[in-house]
Amino acid sequence: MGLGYAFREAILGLYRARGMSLVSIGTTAVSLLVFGIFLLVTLNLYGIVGQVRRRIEIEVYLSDDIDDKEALDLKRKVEAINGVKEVDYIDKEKAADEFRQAFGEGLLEAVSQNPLPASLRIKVEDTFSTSDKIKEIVKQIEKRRGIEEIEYGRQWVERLDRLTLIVTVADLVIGLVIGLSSIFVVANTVNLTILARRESIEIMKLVGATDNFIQIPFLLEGIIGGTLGGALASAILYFSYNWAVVHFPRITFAPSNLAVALMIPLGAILGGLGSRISVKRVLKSLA
Amino acid sequence: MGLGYAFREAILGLYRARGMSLVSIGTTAVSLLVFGIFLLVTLNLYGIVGQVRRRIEIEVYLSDDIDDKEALDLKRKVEAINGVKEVDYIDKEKAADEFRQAFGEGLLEAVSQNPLPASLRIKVEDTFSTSDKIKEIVKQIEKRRGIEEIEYGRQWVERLDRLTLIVTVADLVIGLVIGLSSIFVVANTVNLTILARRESIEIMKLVGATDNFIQIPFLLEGIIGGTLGGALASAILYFSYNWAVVHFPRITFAPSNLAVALMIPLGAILGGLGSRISVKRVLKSLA
Amino acid sequence: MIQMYRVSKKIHNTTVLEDVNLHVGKGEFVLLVGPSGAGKSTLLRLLHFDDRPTEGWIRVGEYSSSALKDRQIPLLRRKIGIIFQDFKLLKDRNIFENVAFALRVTGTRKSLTKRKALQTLTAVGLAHRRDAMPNQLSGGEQQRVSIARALVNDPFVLLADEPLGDLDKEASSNILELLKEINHRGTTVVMATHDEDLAAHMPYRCIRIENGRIL
Amino acid sequence: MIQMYRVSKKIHNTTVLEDVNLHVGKGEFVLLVGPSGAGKSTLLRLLHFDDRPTEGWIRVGEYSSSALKDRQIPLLRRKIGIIFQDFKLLKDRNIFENVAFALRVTGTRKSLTKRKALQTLTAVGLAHRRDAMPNQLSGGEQQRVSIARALVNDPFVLLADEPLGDLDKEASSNILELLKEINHRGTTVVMATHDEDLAAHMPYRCIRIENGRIL
Ligand SMILES: Nc1ncnc2c1ncn2[C@@H]1O[C@H](COP(=O)(O)OP(=O)(O)OP(=O)(O)O)[C@@H](O)[C@H]1O
Ligand SMILES: Nc1ncnc2c1ncn2[C@@H]1O[C@H](COP(=O)(O)OP(=O)(O)OP(=O)(O)O)[C@@H](O)[C@H]1O
Ligand SMILES: [Mg+2]
Ligand SMILES: [Mg+2]
Repeated sequence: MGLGYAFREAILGLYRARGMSLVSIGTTAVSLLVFGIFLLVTLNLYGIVGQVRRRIEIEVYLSDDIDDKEALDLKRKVEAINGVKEVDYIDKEKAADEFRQAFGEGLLEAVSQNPLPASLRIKVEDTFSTSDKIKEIVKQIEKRRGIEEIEYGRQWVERLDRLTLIVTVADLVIGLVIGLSSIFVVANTVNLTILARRESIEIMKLVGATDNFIQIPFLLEGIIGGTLGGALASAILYFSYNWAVVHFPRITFAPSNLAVALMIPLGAILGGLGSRISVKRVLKSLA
Repeated sequence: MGLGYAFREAILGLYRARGMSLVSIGTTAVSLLVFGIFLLVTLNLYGIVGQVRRRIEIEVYLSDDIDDKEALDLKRKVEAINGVKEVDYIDKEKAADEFRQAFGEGLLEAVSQNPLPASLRIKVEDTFSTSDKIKEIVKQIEKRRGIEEIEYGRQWVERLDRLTLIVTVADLVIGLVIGLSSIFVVANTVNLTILARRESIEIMKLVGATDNFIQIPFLLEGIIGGTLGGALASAILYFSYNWAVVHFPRITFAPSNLAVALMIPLGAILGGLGSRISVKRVLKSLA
Repeated sequence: MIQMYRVSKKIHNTTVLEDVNLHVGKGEFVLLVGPSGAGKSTLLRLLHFDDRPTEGWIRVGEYSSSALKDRQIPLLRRKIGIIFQDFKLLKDRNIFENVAFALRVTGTRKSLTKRKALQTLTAVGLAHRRDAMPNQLSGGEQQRVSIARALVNDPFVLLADEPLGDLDKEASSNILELLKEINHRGTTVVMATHDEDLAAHMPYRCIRIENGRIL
Repeated sequence: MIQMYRVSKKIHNTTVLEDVNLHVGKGEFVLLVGPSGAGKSTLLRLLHFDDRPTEGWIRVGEYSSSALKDRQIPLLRRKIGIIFQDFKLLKDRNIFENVAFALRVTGTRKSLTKRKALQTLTAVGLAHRRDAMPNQLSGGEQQRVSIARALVNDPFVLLADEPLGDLDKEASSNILELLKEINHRGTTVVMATHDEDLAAHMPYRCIRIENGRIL
């Protein structure tokens, strides 16, 4: 059997049972759409969680009795700690400037001497932004001389940890279930469209068609239907995501094209597999 | 037509096309399972977000120059502010105790006079735990006399806000999509099982069956199939949630029975509607 | 009982029936003969209101094509028995259920349904196979199930499309006897057949149709 | 060419065929007659290997039931033409495609497929309806499509199950001529029919079957 013939048969097969094909393609599209939306939401969610975490800073307040040279020395040592990404040295003058910007002139001018301590502002690597890892970094800094206080919002980082863990678990659970159910739904839908053509398959066998001769067009039909469903899903995804990017720029920013395009091969694979399994089963039951 | 007959026909209908019935019930179950898992995850997620928020406290440090009576007076006034749930007065002595518990005896004993300020520790109502609302409460307290400093982790509350907003939006989007797709998938699956019996429906019409006579057993069949699918989904949900409760007690605690049981009527409604719409359409196409 | 007046039927530009006039009196037994593709089945389908004529007017008993509403069609069909050329059995039910179905749609009591269905199956010689599914029957057996279903309702008009096509001589004459008996009891019978010999040997009015026209 | 030795067929405890012995030589034309439910179709189905016998041994051409593997069955079927009693047309393809399908499975070239399918449709008088779907044909027309499909492959054995059941006299004799011609060209033909008259008028060996036994 030529591939051309099989391909033509597959297209015709979709057309002949067009009612069912549409239902099946629609279901495939919706299943993949759910999965795709889930993927995009996940990508953005992790992006945002990352952003929030990236803003975690450790503020090391220095005692007034160490001078700039000692402070810069300390800065270099802190920079060498594993997990530290960037260290800014905020001397007393700069600290005062920041304070003025935040709370106005008056307050600070009232006191005779600048009461604000100098500090090192530490940004940590993304992978070190959990409460445990930060504690470790803090422990290494604490041992140094000339440190008045270390602030990083321990409670808050722990809360963030907890929330991140939960969001991750929730996301994985939902993702797994959505993924499995997409596979199941697409395969089942294809299965139903093929069960409905059981009689045709039987007649084909009676007229001397080999199993392969029957299977290949159905397989292609499944692949084409799945591809169409996937394409539909990815078109909807593409437009609605771009709409969301325009209207909710703060929470949608992750690159999406790959995830969107993924739906097409996914549809093809699921449609093909579903059809292959179903036709095999029907053929076996007829043998 | 007696309901008894219709019911018997519906059961027989499921049995006669048992291959398709199983596929259809399975698909319904999986669709509802996804929706149910989503519901449970959402319930727990909001529960946990609420828990995290509930721990948000405003700490109002009082200046050393107000006495206990004035402080308690202030406490009452703060308690009257809209959104404040609970106020604890931590006097200097208690603050010192807490400090000792956290950091040991030594430090505090070194200094001659207790340097720790008294404070009011404020818990806010759940609905007031967003950054904006807290700022409002803080603004009303600030005006009072004898207040040294107010601390509530502004940056962190904002971060939490942002994260909560995003999780909520993500959850709603996914929920909407899952819900719609469940409806679509169940209706489509039922549709396919009925399209496959188009010929039978045609013959029934030819033998003098009214549309209702044909429809009612199919409707019941859809409802029964949907109910079975829903029951399967809720059984799986029930056991896996209880498993999760035992193994992940910290992130699964929300009451689940109602959400779990919900799948059954949902399955019945979707199955019934799907079948009703499909049979109507087939009957119309035959008229 | 049956009247067709200037009836034409076109399907996608093909004229299948043209200007057919027909009158069948109450209690008559009429044979409709004609070669393959003449339009016999189409004519019977019109009388059963499976299809509406493109032109013209049809009356069957009290039902007239000009006045019949869609929702009355089931009522009409319950009173007309039809034996389809291709049997049209419900494949997913056994033959008892297939015959009983025609009674169920009329709301017949359960016990009566059972009795009548079995009686009719006995009349066509298939009572012993009542639990068999259609695909477990031979061609002739399926045809007899289809005949039983058409007769079970005591129709006032019986439309039989090639009802003996798959039957041997003996079975044929049995079924013919059955049809005659039903006709004797007052049922109007219209029987389409391509078997000219059979038609020639029967003492009934013969309507000849060719290329969609009555000769 | 065809041999059955002590063949029995039981289906769920019902004995449909019992101890059938049969020999049909190459190029023979054999009639299989018997009443409804005798087992004619079942016998033909066994020769087509749609079903395996419960007991006994069957040979068709070079294929023997004792040696035939499942994956060889399609090869066998391509060389045996079969006309099913219930036509078994593919409902979702037009009749040209239905006939061409039997050629496509053999891997015949496209141009040849088209020519042969049209030739065969012409032989049964349906070339002008080649684009029609099966449900747009009359009973007799569908039967002729089924006949065309069985003949298009130039089979070495033709199994015809009641091939004239839905045909009028003229069409019947045309088809019979066609079968005879094919037989003349060397094809072995086994034709099941319930029509004793027809069998009596034909100059061929007649195998009588009743209640699953050859008389
Ligand atoms: N749906 C349709 N579309 C197109 N043509 C049709 C359709 N239905 C029937 N015809 C054509 O109308 C003609 C008459 O068909 P009909 O079934 O009435 O013939 P018939 O007299 O019953 O023949 P037979 O004895 O073979 O059953 C045939 O040529 C058939 O092909
Ligand atoms: N799958 C089956 N299960 C049970 N009984 C069967 C099955 N197939 C056939 N039979 C029975 O076997 C007998 C022979 O059937 P077969 O179809 O061979 O008859 P036939 O000679 O072709 O009759 P006809 O002329 O009516 O077509 C019949 O009584 C039939 O009911
Ligand atoms: Mg006809
Ligand atoms: Mg037979």
